[in-house]
Amino acid sequence: MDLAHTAEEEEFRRELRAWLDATLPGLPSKPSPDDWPARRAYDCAWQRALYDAGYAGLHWPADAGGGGALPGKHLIFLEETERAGAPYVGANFVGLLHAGPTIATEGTAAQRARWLPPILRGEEVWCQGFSEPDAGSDLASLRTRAVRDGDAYVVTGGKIWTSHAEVADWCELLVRTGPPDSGRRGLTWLALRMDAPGVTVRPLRTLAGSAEFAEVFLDGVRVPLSHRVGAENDGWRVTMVTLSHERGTAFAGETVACRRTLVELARAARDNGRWDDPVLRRRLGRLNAEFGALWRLVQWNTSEAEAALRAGGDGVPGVGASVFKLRYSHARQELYDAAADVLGPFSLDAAHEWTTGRLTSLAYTIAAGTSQIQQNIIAERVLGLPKGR
Amino acid sequence: MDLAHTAEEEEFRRELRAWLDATLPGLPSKPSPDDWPARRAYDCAWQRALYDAGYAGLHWPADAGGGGALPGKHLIFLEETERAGAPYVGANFVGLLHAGPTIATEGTAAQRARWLPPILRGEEVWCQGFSEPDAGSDLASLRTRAVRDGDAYVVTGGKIWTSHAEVADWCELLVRTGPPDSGRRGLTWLALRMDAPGVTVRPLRTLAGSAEFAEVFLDGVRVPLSHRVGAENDGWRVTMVTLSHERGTAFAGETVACRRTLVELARAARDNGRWDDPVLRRRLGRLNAEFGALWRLVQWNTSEAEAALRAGGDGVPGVGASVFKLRYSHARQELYDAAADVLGPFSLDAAHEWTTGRLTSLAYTIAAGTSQIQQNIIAERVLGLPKGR
Amino acid sequence: MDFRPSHDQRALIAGMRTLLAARFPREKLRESIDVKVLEGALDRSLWRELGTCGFFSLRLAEKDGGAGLGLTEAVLLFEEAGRHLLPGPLVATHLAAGLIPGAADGETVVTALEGPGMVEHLSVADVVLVLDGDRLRALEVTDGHGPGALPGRPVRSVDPTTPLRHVGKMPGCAQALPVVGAGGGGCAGGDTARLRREASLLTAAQQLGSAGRTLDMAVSHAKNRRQFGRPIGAFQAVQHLCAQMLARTELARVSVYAASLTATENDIDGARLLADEAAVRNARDCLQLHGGMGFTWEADVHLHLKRAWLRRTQWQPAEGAEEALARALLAPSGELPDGIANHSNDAG
Amino acid sequence: MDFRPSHDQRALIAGMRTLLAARFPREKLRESIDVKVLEGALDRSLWRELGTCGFFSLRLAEKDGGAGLGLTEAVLLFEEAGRHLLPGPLVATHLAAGLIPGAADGETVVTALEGPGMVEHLSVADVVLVLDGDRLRALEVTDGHGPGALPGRPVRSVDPTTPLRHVGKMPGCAQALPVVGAGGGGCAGGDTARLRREASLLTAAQQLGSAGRTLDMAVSHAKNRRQFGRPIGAFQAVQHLCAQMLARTELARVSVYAASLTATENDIDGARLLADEAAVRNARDCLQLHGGMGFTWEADVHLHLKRAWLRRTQWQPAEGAEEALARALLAPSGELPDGIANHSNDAG
Repeated sequence: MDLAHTAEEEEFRRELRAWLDATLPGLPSKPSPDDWPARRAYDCAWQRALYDAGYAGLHWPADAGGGGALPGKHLIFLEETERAGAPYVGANFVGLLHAGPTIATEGTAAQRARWLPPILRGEEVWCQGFSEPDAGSDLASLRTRAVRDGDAYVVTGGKIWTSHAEVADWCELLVRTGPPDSGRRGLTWLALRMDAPGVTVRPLRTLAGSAEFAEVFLDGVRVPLSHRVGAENDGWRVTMVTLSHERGTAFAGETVACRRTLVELARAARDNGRWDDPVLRRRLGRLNAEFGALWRLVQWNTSEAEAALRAGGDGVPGVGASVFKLRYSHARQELYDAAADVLGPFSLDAAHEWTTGRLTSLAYTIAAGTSQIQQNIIAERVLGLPKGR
Repeated sequence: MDLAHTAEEEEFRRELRAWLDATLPGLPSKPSPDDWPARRAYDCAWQRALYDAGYAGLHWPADAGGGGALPGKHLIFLEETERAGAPYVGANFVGLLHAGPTIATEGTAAQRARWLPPILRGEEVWCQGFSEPDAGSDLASLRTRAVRDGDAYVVTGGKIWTSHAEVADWCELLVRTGPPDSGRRGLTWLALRMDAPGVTVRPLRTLAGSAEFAEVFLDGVRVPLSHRVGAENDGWRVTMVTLSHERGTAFAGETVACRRTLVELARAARDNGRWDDPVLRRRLGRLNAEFGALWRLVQWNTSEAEAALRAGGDGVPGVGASVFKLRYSHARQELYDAAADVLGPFSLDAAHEWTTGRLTSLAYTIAAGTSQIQQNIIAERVLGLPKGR
Repeated sequence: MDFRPSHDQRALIAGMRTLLAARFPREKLRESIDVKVLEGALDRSLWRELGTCGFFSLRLAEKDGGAGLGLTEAVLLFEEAGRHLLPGPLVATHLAAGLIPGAADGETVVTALEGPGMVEHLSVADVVLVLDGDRLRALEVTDGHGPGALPGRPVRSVDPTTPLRHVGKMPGCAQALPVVGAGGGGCAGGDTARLRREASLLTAAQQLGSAGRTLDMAVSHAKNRRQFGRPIGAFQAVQHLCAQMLARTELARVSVYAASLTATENDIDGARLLADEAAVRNARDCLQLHGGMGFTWEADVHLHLKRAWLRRTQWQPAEGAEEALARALLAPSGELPDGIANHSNDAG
Repeated sequence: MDFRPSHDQRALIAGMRTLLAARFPREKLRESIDVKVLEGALDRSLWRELGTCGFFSLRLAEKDGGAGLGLTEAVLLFEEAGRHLLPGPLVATHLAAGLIPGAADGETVVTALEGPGMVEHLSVADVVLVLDGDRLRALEVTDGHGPGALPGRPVRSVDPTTPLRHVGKMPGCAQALPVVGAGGGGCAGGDTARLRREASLLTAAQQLGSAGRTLDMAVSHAKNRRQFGRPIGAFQAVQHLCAQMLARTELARVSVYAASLTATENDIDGARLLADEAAVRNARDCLQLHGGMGFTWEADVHLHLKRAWLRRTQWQPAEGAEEALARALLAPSGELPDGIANHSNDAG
């Protein structure tokens, strides 16, 4: 049992840190949250900088153009970029963490050659078209239909909760190719060009007042057969590869960020006198323990994934990912509730970043598998309890 | 909307209070908790005193020998006896609150004449034989079998969680007369003599170390047909009358007692310095709000039951009883957890009454319908959600 | 003892529901928030109509133009207001009826400053009731100018139905408006404690209404929304969530109603704690149960959550109530719940 | 970085399990509590066997008769002890190895007095390690007589596997036994802080083991117990209860293991909080899930709950840990989780 990194990893850390120190001061200032094209440009420029420095797709397999790094090294990357305050993955999230790894694992040589390099270079942005209004947690019931017509699928239906849809070039799309009642056995994974005729994007306003998501309407959109990844009706399996990645180290950086926010809460409380309330103080102390533990769980999950990879497995995050998601999403909400206590009446000021943070934290127990679903997964897949009814 | 009692009720309160003031000082001292025969004698003497003063079975119908009091008056009785520190109903609980009301409602004239007066006079003690080791929350699955043989049922099986079994004269027994898979449609309610051949009682030790309950083994016990209340295979309905009573005002006195304990906790905390901890103090303040609200819910439920009776209904506690049970059982556990915090290391002393209280409080979310079952009931019967699966 | 609302009280509730259904339907609510303004305008004609119906005056004596009703009736109306997310400085204007000319009939919009902090609807109010320790006075709102102006900084309110301004310090006593029944200089003393208690209770009543509404929304959604081939209300996790919401609502309800009858500080503090918790947690649970749709601007559930957050900060927040209820345990007569003592039923 | 237990560590765990299965099977546990004695006798032969296997000495250097292992290995063994509810003053005797002659090999049974309060197994212990501020000393237990006697009042312990005596005030320093490495007069200074930290961590390790055990018991019961025609584990309420138990256990596990590697105060405090909560709440949930059977003396679940309650009061209770962890947030280097700093892996 060992938390120390290898000498080679520490060397990697030192080089990365030096590069970040040299590079970050030269970055342009962050764009406004409402300016989506500017956000895309900013995120893609950062991705290009990573690419030029050899840090793009660190965790991708080397034969997909990535760094072939083991999870431990990737974790150092996440730690150091967060620690230095580097930009987030932003608009490149789906490409780098969902669609890209899926194509790398399941795509043909031609598909990999077409789609992967532009992701790594920050040239093409992907979005995700899985959820539908009537199929949120229950992907097996989705209804967007694809019918073969010559060398293409004709796709009709709609997707929801799609981030960055307005500025994306591609969408990883899950469609029904089997009969309506075919459940998870009738789904297919397609790459959709967002500028194809029949694609309409409508922004979706969240309770925080911002348009973080969009609805995507698909009206007879033609998708070439060559844009299918995996076999027809095998999309569920293909997708699960993607979803497992989503539940893996995706939140590692956020955990570090939460811990930083917690420190800021403590300082603000000290400055405004709320620190004198032991009820609040002890609550902050307990949150310190919780985020510390969540960080240890990230390290534990990383070790497990690395061991699985070394043993020739696929390094897909296992048990720990659901446990992490369950506790992290709750802890994040507790953190921002505590922030409201620190702020007192100023918690009612929506311009305060902690108030925005409190509002967006509400999505965490819902998005990417609700807490209820996570508990089902833990009970049935981890603990082996009989299938719930 | 009105919390004031009528002038007649207040007159009743004054008389009762005067009688309690005069009577309680003359009571013998309380027997040891382990001495069951002494406890029976003590409880029955108290019941006899109530009978002689005209307070026995206050809430029973007048034609069953009771006081025919509306729930509001009965609540005054519970308030005042608790306030004065009078003995609890103890060994007469099942007779007065379960079996008696069932017989009063469902029994024949002969059955009422035989069984009701001895209950009111504190001469015969009843216990309850419903639960079985494999049928706790799920009474419909119980397996103790009764087969007709001439003028009697022959009963074989076993019951568990039976309080006062060692000293009871009678047991209200729920048995299966239908086929094994007949569910709730194959049950029958019988009155069993505890000294009948084939009845064996074995004390069951609880986690508090005391023998509060017993197992009752039934090996070919003959129960006369005339001891059946209600029709054969109609026992589920007959029983529900009883169970509804159990969930009604049964906890009214305990709510007052909990509030008194809470005051004692605050005083103990003041005396030992723990009061200086605002975390503990505010927790006690919140418990004050919770028990205050529970008391209001008792009053609310009482008003609803009284209105239903006045309207010619049966006054069986409704919605509010499940809500009360759910929150009260939890609040009681919180109360004794707070007590442990007040006591500090002395919470480890099992001789302290609060430590015993903490242990026995653990049963509250289990007995008489677990919290899970209460929530099912609220969801399905009150809120009309589809049957859970 | 009959704790249930009387026939007249039920009629009062029904009247309020009819009024709100006609004059403040859901479209009005959505309209009021979807117009993106920093400080929303108040619907003065609805305000007057509330005045006409006695929403503000109902506790005044009949000779003073009121209905001579009590705190309980006020609580029942405020519960409905909370259920419908009715905007405006309802509590302050209600309390000002009889103190500030025009408040009772809805001609004058009155907000309140209970201490340094956020003031709701300041820019649209005509008068600010200022509670400063045990002194009560009133200031005319003069649009940032003139002697009575409060130096309120506009704030982007988290609750889109309640514009807020932050007032950093209490204004001086000099330029106060006359308050009916007040002493010299427009400063009245003494009954601010009662006003604060009543404000806290009326706030609790709105929280109760909101909690009941989000429960209804959750149950309705649970019956209709299907996932995994059945209504989600058939899942035990959803059932238990809804059951806990009901329990919170009912405990809050009996506490708020009882406090309206006794009007004691302890009962009001307890009612506030339970109603605050019911409103916030029910809105949270309702949102969770609605899944992604609950996270959208178009769903109403976030409006309930945000208003519940806001109300929780108004008039005696939880910390003070918990401390007061703890102290009450050490009072000599603390042994029995208030309801058992032979208290008067009069809300005085 | 490989956070998982190494091959050698897994072998150590397996060895401990084999020993406990052979020498402390369930019947032994039940036997030790079903004999109704105020202060139970300790199984000295098992104690010696623990000594022989290195349970107490494993962190001593090889030249001193130990195995030269670290805090992590100790934590893994204490986790197994907690899982099996192994009785006895395990933490104190482990810490006393190398300080008190005979402790390392299980000949001397050592308990500890960490301040006025409850002392476990006092009447069967040979020596009491006294931690008084930053002074460390030892007293011989002389059966109530003699100079070193502690005025301990026997208490009916809530945990039937752990006899307790209450010691109201700290004994004087005069009649102390020699402590190896201590200065004159048997009083050693300086390293009591480290001893307390280690004691807290080893307590956390036992809580972790207990939490894992009650989780296993709950899952096994949920699979086998049928109600309403199916295993109760098919009910979502039961599933979610078990899922939360697993989450608590795993968070506690990684915290305890990490704290054993870093041995920092912050990591240990955090691990304690999570492990205490996991042990107490898992036992509570396991009991609830067992229904009436969980409430009986015959079921083991109450033993886990009671021991978890007891352990929670020992060596830095929650209040202190929470305050310390809050203070740590204000430290200059507080911005990042400890695990991210380039800390040494050495438990020294």
